Amino acid sequence: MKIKLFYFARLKEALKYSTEDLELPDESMTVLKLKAYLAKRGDVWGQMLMGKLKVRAAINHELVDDNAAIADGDEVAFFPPVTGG
Amino acid sequence: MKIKLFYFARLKEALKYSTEDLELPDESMTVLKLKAYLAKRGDVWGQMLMGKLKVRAAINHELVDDNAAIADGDEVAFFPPVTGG
Amino acid sequence: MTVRVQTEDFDVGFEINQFRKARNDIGAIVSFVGLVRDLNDGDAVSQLTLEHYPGMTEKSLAAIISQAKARWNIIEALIIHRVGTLQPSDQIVLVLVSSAHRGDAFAVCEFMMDYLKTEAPFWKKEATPQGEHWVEAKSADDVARERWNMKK
Amino acid sequence: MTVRVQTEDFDVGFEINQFRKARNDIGAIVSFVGLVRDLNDGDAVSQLTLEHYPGMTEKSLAAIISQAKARWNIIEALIIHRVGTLQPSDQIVLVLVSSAHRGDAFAVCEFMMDYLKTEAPFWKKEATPQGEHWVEAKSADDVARERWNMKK
Repeated sequence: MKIKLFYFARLKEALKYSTEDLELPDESMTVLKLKAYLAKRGDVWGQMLMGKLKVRAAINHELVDDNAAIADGDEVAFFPPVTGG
Repeated sequence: MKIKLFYFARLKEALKYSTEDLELPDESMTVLKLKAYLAKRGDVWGQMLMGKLKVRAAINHELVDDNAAIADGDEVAFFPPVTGG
Repeated sequence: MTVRVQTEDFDVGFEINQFRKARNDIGAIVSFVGLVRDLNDGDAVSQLTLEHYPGMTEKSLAAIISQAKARWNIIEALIIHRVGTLQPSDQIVLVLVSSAHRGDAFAVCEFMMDYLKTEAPFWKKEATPQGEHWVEAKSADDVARERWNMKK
Repeated sequence: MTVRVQTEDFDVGFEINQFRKARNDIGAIVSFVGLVRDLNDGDAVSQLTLEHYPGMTEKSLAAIISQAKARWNIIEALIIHRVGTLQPSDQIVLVLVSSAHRGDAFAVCEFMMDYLKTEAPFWKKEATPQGEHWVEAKSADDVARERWNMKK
């Protein structure tokens, strides 16, 4: 399946990615599995996505938790806890 | 003793007084005694000050209750519950 | 800490900018504006006249601000209350509060309105198709005020 | 019910007048303005940059308004949130709420700010004499938000 990924704030800076299109194996995918998949790209990916920092995720613009299922065509975003207002 | 009296809103309209200077017998005076004194002036005074309507009083610009003592030179005001804001 | 009783209208944006000009450590500004409604307790209101007790009014509004300052951390507070004759949708009152953090500004703005409604010597007279009448005080306003005696 | 994400500044007085023009049954308008403070967690702040997630931002702010409308009686609500680079004392966010009576307007304005602080995808980066850093989320904001789940 194909998904679109976005990174924001501290994650975007550290990963040096703001967005990417990703093709994933056609099997059941969750936010946590996706994090683990991306963490294999290297140290900084592991630190940012599976480390001590709190990471929030959104699927198609809705905040979700680690167990949320990801489907073909989804827009998935990773970012730190929000600090607006 | 001499006091200055003010009436506001519904009371002012009904009593047809907005302010007056009043000379009172030199004895201990309270808000309640003053109301009873003024009520003797006639029907409308009794109705407005000792009737069913809630009447608030202030001495020298401070809200007070019926037992508050009135002294020579005081400014005393009678008015309905406030409705600003 | 400013109190103004006036017939003229006010501009909330202007007053907010006055607060902002004075210092750079403000994190939150909360405003309350009370307006003339065209319907009150079922009566169509064409006009509202506000009477007050000059001298006591300013003193009671200043006392409300003092109580708020003793209880919460705020930077600045302003109350503007209009008197005279107003039309539906006209602005009646402004309570403006600035603080470092939003919790204090929200609490103080609401506290000041609840106290103003029950302590400041203003009286409203409404003009309706059935004639003019004085607005009755609402027990809900006493209840709103009493909450602040219970809260920490 | 309007949501705007913009780099431009806003004028609270202007927005209040837009609310007032539309109808005559508004009794209360409460506004919250968040400002850039020159000091945050002990650091001198010379500049603040706000990043957001276009698309999700507007959706989450609209969802906050929907939740408020389902729970309280309000007439109109507006959220303006600025993005880009701001200086101390600059306005960051406006939440404006109108209602017939003040209790609802106060509650909704504070509710919307508490939700915005914890749900809307904005991130702040501060410039200080020690360099730039991302602002950390505050647990106090989570606590403020949780209050609304407990209150009736």
